[in-house]
Amino acid sequence: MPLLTAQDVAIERGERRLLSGVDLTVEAGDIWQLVGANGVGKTSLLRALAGLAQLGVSGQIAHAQTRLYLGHAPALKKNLSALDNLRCHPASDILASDDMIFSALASLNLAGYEERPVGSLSAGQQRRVALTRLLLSQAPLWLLDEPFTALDVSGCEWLDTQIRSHVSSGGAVVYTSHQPSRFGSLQQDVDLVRYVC
Amino acid sequence: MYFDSLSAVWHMDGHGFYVWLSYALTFLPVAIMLWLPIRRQRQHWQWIVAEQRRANSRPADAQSE
Amino acid sequence: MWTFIHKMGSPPWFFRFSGVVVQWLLPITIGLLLVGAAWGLLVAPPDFRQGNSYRIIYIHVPAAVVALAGYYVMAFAGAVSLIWRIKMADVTMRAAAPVGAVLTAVALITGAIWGKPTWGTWWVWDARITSMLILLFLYLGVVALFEAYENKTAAARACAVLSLVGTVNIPIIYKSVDWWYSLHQPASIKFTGESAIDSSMLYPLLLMIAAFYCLFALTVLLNMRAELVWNHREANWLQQLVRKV
Amino acid sequence: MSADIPLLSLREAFSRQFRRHFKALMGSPADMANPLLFFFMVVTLFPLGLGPDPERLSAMAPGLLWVVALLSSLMVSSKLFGSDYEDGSLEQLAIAPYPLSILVMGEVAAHWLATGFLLAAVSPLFGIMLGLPAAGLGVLFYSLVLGTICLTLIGAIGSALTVSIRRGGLLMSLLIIPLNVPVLIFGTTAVSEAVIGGNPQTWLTLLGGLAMGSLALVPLAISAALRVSLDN
Repeated sequence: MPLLTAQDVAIERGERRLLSGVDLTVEAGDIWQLVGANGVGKTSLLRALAGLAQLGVSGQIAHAQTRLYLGHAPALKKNLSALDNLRCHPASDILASDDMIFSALASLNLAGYEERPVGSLSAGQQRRVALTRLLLSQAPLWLLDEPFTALDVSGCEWLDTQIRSHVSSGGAVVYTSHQPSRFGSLQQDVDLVRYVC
Repeated sequence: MYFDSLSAVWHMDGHGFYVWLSYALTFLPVAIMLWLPIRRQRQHWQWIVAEQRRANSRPADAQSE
Repeated sequence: MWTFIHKMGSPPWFFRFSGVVVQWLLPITIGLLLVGAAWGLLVAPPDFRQGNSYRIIYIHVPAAVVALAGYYVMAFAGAVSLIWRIKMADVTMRAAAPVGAVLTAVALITGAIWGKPTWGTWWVWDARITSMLILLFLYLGVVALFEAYENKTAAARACAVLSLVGTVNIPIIYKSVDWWYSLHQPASIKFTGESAIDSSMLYPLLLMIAAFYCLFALTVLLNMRAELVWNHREANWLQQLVRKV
Repeated sequence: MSADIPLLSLREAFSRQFRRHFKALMGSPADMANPLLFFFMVVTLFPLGLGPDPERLSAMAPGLLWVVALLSSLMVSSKLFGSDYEDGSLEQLAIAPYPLSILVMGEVAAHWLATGFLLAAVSPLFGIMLGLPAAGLGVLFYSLVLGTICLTLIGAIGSALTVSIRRGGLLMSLLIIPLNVPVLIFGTTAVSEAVIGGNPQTWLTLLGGLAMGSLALVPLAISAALRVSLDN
């Protein structure tokens, strides 16, 4: 059973039609990259696929019940610590013990920052706290919006490894990026130019 | 007809001002409320007509030149 | 029935259908309004207590009745839009809100003018007037919310949610304001109920209520048609229709 | 990985949301103190505006206290979902595998405890300042406990509807104030009845009924409104 299917999806914003006729089937083990110039509607399509945007979206979208979405905004409360933020994440789907959270944060070089308010961390560190969610979820389907921006080289490598291991253990990833393909033959591209109206 | 004369209608035993004022303040907005959408629709209609005329005349101009 | 509702959801069909309706409704409405107003102003006898000032009832009560009913029409359209996602319901809701607001304002203004000869003051915090004032705020809220949203599809859905919340709340508001007023009612300004109204006064009132219902339907239809022409200015069916005329 | 993953129980998801929001509120005491301070200052303004005559003040006290409580509740609930919208928490709420209406209630409950309930708890103090007779103080507290439940829930609808709009604050008061009229009437009447030795139970019961009804219906409206705001 595919983790995500989209049939003949069209997206309009206000009175303007952005995309139409998008077909996509995401199976376990797939990596899909949404490719296209700025403003073409990558984020809109990703939000529609995630089930976040509903207005102006027509066509059929079916997806796994649990899915992990990371957008531009980190979904972190500034005056809570990283630990509290991850303990009580709004979309958390597992009972993560504090040990799990500590080791997840440590793997992103955030050891020692667990108890500090997130607002006092740098932008790059906040971004990494948000990415820690990847280790603390059981969602088979990941939808990542520009996950590689604002990450240093080691962060990008970490994310690379996570995506590869997630896919090899039966998950699937859909992400947007305007960087060229990172996963070579592992990944498939959806070039949105084909669907622009 | 209840009233005897036009001036009685106008005066209404001292209540004429209130009665006529409230009828005026009702029918004025009602008339405006009816007229505005009619005008708006007519305006947009004329824009579409003008646009079609322009679209039709353009190829003809090109040929005559 | 279902096919009719389905057809109502299709803009070209609705545009043609409403065109025919408007053609008939416009003269009927104006006729009813003029006959009703003339009857109420000139023919009906004066009230034995209030004299001629009671003739304001022939616009005040119809405006108030239809304004309240209009809110329910708007909320019903909102519910249809939320459940079945029919765009025409959005257009109906958007068209009904300002009409309802104007009728509520008319009811308030005529009520205030009526108050001057009856109670000796322009404004009295009487239960009915207070409820009308709150209804006006509810209408203005819907209109303002619609204007505030940039994405007009989202605006229509937000207004649908708001008007449904308002619909649930309106009976509670009316009831609570009634109780509030009966607790604080000053004995000097008791309003004679229209339960004892004579039939010679009642018939023109019923006629005017019918006239205001027609007026509401007519203005909503006119607003919807204007909106449709604008929304579908690039659609094929409208282009062809314009070409034909 | 299989399609049916053991999720958290609904209660656990709710309480996580509650804890998250409650801790965030506790982390910014200024936000919690502001409505109380507002209440305090407006209560100070009344004697200055109306004159210090104790009889006159105590006659008006039930209405004054309730109106100020309504306004300060309006002030805080206008920002209920603001930070969630900006920092992306709202997206995460909407995508979570639980009903949005229940998750949101966790947040609203925390908000009520930290603002509405606190306001009710402090209100007898302000009642004494305005010369509210002792018989009214207890009822003022009870009526505000029940009343702030309604005010917070209705305020949450307003916040959810206007969260995606720039400068939504003023608009929010236009949307919310008319809906709060019954709460104000029931609350004020309950306190006045207690002061004159009448029967406040009826009005407290009505307030309780209103609170129960809101608890049942409002979550649906909030979640619908939040989804619309995410789409704007």
